[in-house]
Amino acid sequence: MPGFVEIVSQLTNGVIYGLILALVAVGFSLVLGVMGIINFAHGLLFALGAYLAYSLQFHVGYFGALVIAPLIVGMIGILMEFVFIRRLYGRDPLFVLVLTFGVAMAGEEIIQLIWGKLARSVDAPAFADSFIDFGFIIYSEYRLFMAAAAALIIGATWYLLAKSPLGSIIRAGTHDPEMVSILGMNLPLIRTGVFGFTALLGGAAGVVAAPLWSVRPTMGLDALLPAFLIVVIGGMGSFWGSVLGGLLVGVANAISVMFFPRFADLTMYVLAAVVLLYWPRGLLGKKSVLE
Amino acid sequence: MTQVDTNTPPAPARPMARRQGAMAAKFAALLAVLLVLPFIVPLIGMNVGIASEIVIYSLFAIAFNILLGFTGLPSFGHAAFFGTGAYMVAILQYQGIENTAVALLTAALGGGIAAGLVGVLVCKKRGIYFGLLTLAFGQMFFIVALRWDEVTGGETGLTGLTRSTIDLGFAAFDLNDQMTFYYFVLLVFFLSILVIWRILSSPFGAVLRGIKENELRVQYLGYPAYLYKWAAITISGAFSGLAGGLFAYYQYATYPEFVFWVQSGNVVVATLIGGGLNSFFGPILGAAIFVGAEDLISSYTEHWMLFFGLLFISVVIFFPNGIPQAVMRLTSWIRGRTGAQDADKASEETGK
Amino acid sequence: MKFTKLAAIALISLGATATYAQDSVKIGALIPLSGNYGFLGVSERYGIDMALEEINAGGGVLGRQVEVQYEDSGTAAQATRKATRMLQNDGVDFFVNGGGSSVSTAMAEFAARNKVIDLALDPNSEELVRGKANRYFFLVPPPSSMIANAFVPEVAKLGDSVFFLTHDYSYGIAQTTEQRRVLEEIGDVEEVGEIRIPLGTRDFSSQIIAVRNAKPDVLIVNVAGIDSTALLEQIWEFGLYNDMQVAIPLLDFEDSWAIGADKNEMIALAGVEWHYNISDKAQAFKDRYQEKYPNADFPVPTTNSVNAYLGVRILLQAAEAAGSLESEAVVKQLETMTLEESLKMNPLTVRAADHQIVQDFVIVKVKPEAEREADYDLYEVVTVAAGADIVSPEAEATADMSAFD
Amino acid sequence: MNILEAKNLGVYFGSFKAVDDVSVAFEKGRLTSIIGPNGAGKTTFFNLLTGFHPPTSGSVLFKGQDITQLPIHAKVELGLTRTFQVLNVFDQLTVKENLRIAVQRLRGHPWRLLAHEDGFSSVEEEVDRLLVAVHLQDFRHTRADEMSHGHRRHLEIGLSLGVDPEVLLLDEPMSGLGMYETGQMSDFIQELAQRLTVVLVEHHMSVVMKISQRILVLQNGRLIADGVPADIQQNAAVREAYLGKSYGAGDNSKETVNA
Repeated sequence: MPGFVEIVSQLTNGVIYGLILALVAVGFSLVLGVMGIINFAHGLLFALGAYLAYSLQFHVGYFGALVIAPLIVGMIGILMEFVFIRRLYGRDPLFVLVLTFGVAMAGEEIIQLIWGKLARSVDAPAFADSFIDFGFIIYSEYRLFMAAAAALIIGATWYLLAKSPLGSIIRAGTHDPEMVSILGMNLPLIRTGVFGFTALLGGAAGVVAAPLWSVRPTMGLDALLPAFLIVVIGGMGSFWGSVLGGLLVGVANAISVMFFPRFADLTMYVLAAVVLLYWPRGLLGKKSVLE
Repeated sequence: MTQVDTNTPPAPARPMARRQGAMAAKFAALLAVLLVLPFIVPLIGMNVGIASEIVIYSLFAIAFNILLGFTGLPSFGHAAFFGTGAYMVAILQYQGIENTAVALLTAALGGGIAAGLVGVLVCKKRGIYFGLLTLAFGQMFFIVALRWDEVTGGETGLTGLTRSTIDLGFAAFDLNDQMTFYYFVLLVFFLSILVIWRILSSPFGAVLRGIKENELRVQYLGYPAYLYKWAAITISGAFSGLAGGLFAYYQYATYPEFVFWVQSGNVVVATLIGGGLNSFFGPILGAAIFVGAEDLISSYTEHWMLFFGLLFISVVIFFPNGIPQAVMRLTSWIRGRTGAQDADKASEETGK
Repeated sequence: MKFTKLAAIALISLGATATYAQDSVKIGALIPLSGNYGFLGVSERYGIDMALEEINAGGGVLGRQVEVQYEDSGTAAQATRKATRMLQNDGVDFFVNGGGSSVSTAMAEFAARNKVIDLALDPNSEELVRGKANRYFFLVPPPSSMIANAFVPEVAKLGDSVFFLTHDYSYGIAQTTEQRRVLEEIGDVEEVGEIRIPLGTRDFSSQIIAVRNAKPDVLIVNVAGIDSTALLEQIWEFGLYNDMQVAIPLLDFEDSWAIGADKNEMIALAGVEWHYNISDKAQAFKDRYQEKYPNADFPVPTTNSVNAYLGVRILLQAAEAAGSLESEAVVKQLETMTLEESLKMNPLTVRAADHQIVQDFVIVKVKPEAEREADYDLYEVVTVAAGADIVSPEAEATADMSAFD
Repeated sequence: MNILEAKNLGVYFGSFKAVDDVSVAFEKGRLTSIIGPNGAGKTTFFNLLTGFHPPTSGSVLFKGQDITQLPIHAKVELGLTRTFQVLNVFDQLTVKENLRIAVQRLRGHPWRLLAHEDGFSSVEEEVDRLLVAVHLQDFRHTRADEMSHGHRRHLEIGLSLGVDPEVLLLDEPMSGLGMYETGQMSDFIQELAQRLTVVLVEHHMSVVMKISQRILVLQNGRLIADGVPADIQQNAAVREAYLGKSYGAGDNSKETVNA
C-alpha cells in the first residue's frame, strides 16, 4: 500500500496533470459548444503550437514562444475558418467533422514535411528546468510552472467569457446560436473570432505541453481522444465542465497508477462510463441544442 | 443514388410496383458492376484482393449508414462492432471451430450483441452527443482488444487464420483463391444489402426515417423511439460484425486497429463522401474511393496522407452531397457543353 | 470496340511491366513512413539504399541490378494488403519490413502463406523466433532473450536492487521476463518492484513518483517506441536519475538524439545493437553514411539503418550464392549464411533452427561531455557481447521451420 | 365524465413559477380553449399535460389513471396526443409517407422487419381516409416542406388523428395562417370536436369565442377564470388581464415562456 506521502504527492500531481488536460479540452469544448463543431483538427492545432514552440525557442526563448506561437496558431485557426469551415455553416455538422478530419490528416503530413518525422525536444524555460526538493517529495519545477500557466490561461479565458461583451455573445451562442444573430451581431465575424480563439487556446496548450510529452507529428491525435472524453465527462458546452473533467481524469489516473497501474489507460473510459450512467449529460452539462 | 432536388415540382404519383422495379434495376446494375470489379481493378494497377476489401468495406459502410443515413444517428464507435465480428471469427478459429457459416453468423451475432449493449446506454441520445458517447464506449472495446491478451492476442492480434474450402457436394470452393474469395464475399454482401434494404423499406424502416426527421413527432405518434433506435443500432451492429468477420478472413487475421476509433472515423468519412446521407448505395462508392484511393495514392507517394486529407477537404467543400453529386455535375456539365454546341450549330444554320 | 482496344492496351502494358520485372531484382520494403514510427522508416531507408548502392556497384545479383520499392507499412492490415499488391502486381521478389511487432507478425504470416521471403528489420519480439517463426521469415535484430543475456550482467554491477518499468504489451513483458530470468541466474540482485505501463501513455509523472518512493538502486526501463521519448524527457524533468541509475536495455539512437544531447546524461547504461566505435569497419560505415547523407536527421547511422543494411546484404548475398531468386533455394542458402561484413566484431550468422540472425550486442554508457569529439558522440562502449554467447540455446528453438502446405 | 384532469399542476424554473398550482378537469367530447396574455404559461401548461416537460408538482390523470410519469409514447398509446406551436411534421417525407408512419402503429406491423411498407392494405385504406379527413387528397405525393403553411398544419393534425386519439391538444393551430386558411382551420377544428375531445391554445380570440364550449384563462401561471365564452367575455379579471388589448385582433405574437 502506498504511504501517506505518496498518496498526497500522487493526488497533487494528478491535479496538475489534470490542469494541462483541461487546457487541451477547453478549446475543443468551446468550439463544440458555441459552434456545434467537432473539431478533429484541434489536435493538429495543439501539435502546431508545440512545433512552433520548438522552432521559436531558438529565436525568442520559451516565453517568447509562449506568446507568439499561440497567436500564430490562432491566425491559422482564423484562416481555417475563413477558407474552409465558413462554407459549411447550415449544413449537417458531420461535414465539418469530415473536413476537419481531412485537415488533421493533411496537417500531420505537412508537419512532417516541415519539421521531419523525428521527435523534437523543447527545453523548459531556464528558471524552471530543474526540480525542487521539498524534503518529503521532489517535484518538477516545470510542472509547477505549467500548472500555474494552465490555471492562468483557463482563468483568463473564463474572465473573457464571463465579463467581456464578446464573452456574453459567445455564452448566448452556447445556448442558442440563433440568439446571436437576433442580437444583431455580425455572426460570421463572431464565428471566425471564436474559432480563432479556440485555435489559440489549442496552440497555447501545445506550447505548455511541449517540454513534457516530446514533440512529434502524431501528438495531435494523441491529445484529441482525452479531449473528447473530458468533454463527455464534464458535459458538452460547459466551460467549467471541461475543467472539472480534466481534473477528474488527472486525479483518477494518479489513483489508478497507485493501485492498478496496468489499467491506468482504462480510467478515462471507466470514468466516462460511470459519469454517463449517473449524469447522462455529463457532470455540468445542460440540455442543449446539440442533443 | 440520386440527390433529391428541392426545386423540382411535387413528384408525380409513383405506383409502388414501378418504384420497386427501379430499385431492382439499381440492385441489378450494382451486381453487374461488382461481378466484373475484380477484372477492372488490375487495369488501374491494383491487386485483385482490393476488390474484396472494397466490397467488405461497402457492407460495413451500408450497415453503418442504417444509423447515419436512415435513422439520423451519427455513430463514432462503429469500429467496435466491426472489430467484435472480426475477433469472433478469429477466436472461434483459435478454439477449433472452422466452419465458415458458423463463424460468420457468430460474427454477426457478436456485432449485434456488442451494439445492443452499447445501444442500451446511448439509445436515448441523438446528434453529436450520440456520436461522442458511441466514441467513448467504442474505444472501451479497443482497450479490451488491446489488453485481454489471453483471448485477443494483445497488440499483435490473432494471426494465422485459415480460410476453409466450402464443399457443396457438386462443387468445392477454396476460399484461399482470391477470385473465389471475392465472389464469396460478394454473395454475402449482396444478400446482406438486400436484407438491409428490405428492413429499411419496412414499416420499421419508415419509423426510423421518421426518427431521423423528427424524433419528437415519432414519440407523439405513440412510438417508443428509443426502442426503435436501439433496434437500429443492434441491426447495424450485426451487419457491421458480419463485415468484420469477412474482413478477418480477408486479412487472415484480426488486429486491435480494427477496433480503433480511427477506423470508426474512416467509415463516417467513407459514407459521407459517398453521399450516404441521402442515398442507400452511396456508401459503396464512398468505400470504393476510400479503400482504392488510399492504396493507389500510397503506391505513388509516401505523403499519401496529405493527398488523402486534401481529397476529403475538397469533396466536402465542392461536393457537399458526396462524390455522386460530383459525377452528376460533371455529366450535366458535359451535356450542357455538347448541348450548347448543338444550339450554336443550330443558330448558325438558321443564320444562313 | 473501344473497350477491347483499351483492354488490349492494358494487357500489353501489364506484360511490359512483367518483362521489366524480369530485368531487375526487386525488393519490396514496407517500412513506416507515416505515423508514430515514421522516423524509423527514414533510418531504415538510409540503410537499404546504402546496401543497394554497394551491391549494384558490384554488379548486382545474378547479373541483374537490384531495385527497391518503398511503401508505407502503416497498420498491419495495410501492410499485408500492400504486400499482396507488390507481390502479385509489381513483381517483388523479396520483402523486408520495418515497423513493430504487429506489422512484423502480420508480415511473417504473409511470408509463410505466400512462400515469399521476408526479413523483419526492426522488431525485438521474442515471439517472432518462437511461436510465430516460420520457414520464410527471418528476424534481423536480437530478441529480448539475447538483449537480457548481454545486458543484465552489466546492470548487476550497478547496484543491489532494481525496479522495472515495463511496457504492458508483448515486447515489454518479454523484456522484463527475460531480464528477470538472468537476474535470478546471477542471484544477488533484488527486484523491488515493477510498474506496467499501458501502451500509448504520454504522461509518466505518477509512475515516476511511485518509482522514486520504491528507492531502487537501478531503474530498468523496458518502454519502447514513441512512449519512451516522453518517458526519458520526464525522467529528466523529475531528476529521477539523481536518486538511482537509469538503465535502458534497448535504446534507439533516434530517441536519445530526439531528447537532446544534454539530457542523455541521465542514462547510466544502455544497450544498443550497434555503435560506430566497435570496429574499423563500423567507423568506415559511419564515414560513408555521413558523406552520403550530410543532412540526415541522425548524424550517425543508427541501429535501424545498420539492421536494414545488414538484412539486405545477407539476403542478396544468399540469393547470389543460391544462384536463384526462388524462395526455397534462397531460404536454404540463408540458413547456412555467414556475413563477414557484419560491421561488428563477429560475423553475422543465421541460425537455421529459428531463423534468428545472430549478431553482437553492444552495451554503452554516456561519455563525459569533455571527451566528446562531436555533438553526436554521446556514448562510450562498455562491452560488446558476442552474438554466439548471448543467443538463446538452440535446444530451446521450438518452431517448425519446414515448409508446409 | 372527465377524460383528462390536471391536479395541482405546477412547474418552476428557479424561483419563477411558469405554471402555478393549476387544477382543472376536461370533460369528454367538449372543445375547451385555453387563453391568456403572453407569458401566461399556456404552452407550458400544455407541455405539462402531454409530458413534454416533467412537472415540479402535481399530477395529470387520464381517464382516472395517473399518467404523470409515463413516457410520451405511452401517453399517446392511451389516447392523448398533441400538435405543436412550431410546425412538427416530417419535412422530407411526402404527405402519404407522413400519414403512413402515424397510421401503421395501430393498423400495420411496425416490427415486421422484412415486410414491405407498401404491403399493408389496412394502412393504405386508413391513409386514404385521413387524406380526405384533413383535406389533403390532392397532395398525396407532395413533400411536406413543399406545401403551404396551412396545408402543413392540416397535415400535422392528420398525423395526430392517425394515432386514434381520444384527446387532441392543439397548440396555436392558427398561428401563421392567412385569413382564409384561418376560417378553414376553424371549421376543421369544429369538425374534429364532434368526434374527439379537443383542447386548444389559441390567440385568435374571435375564433376561440366562436368555436369553444369552454374557456380557461391563465395569467402568470395561474388559472384566473373558467367558463363558457359568454361568461369569459364579461369576466372582470380577464378584462384586466387583457388590459389594453382588444378582443379578436388576431394577435399572433409568441409567448415568451415556451418549450
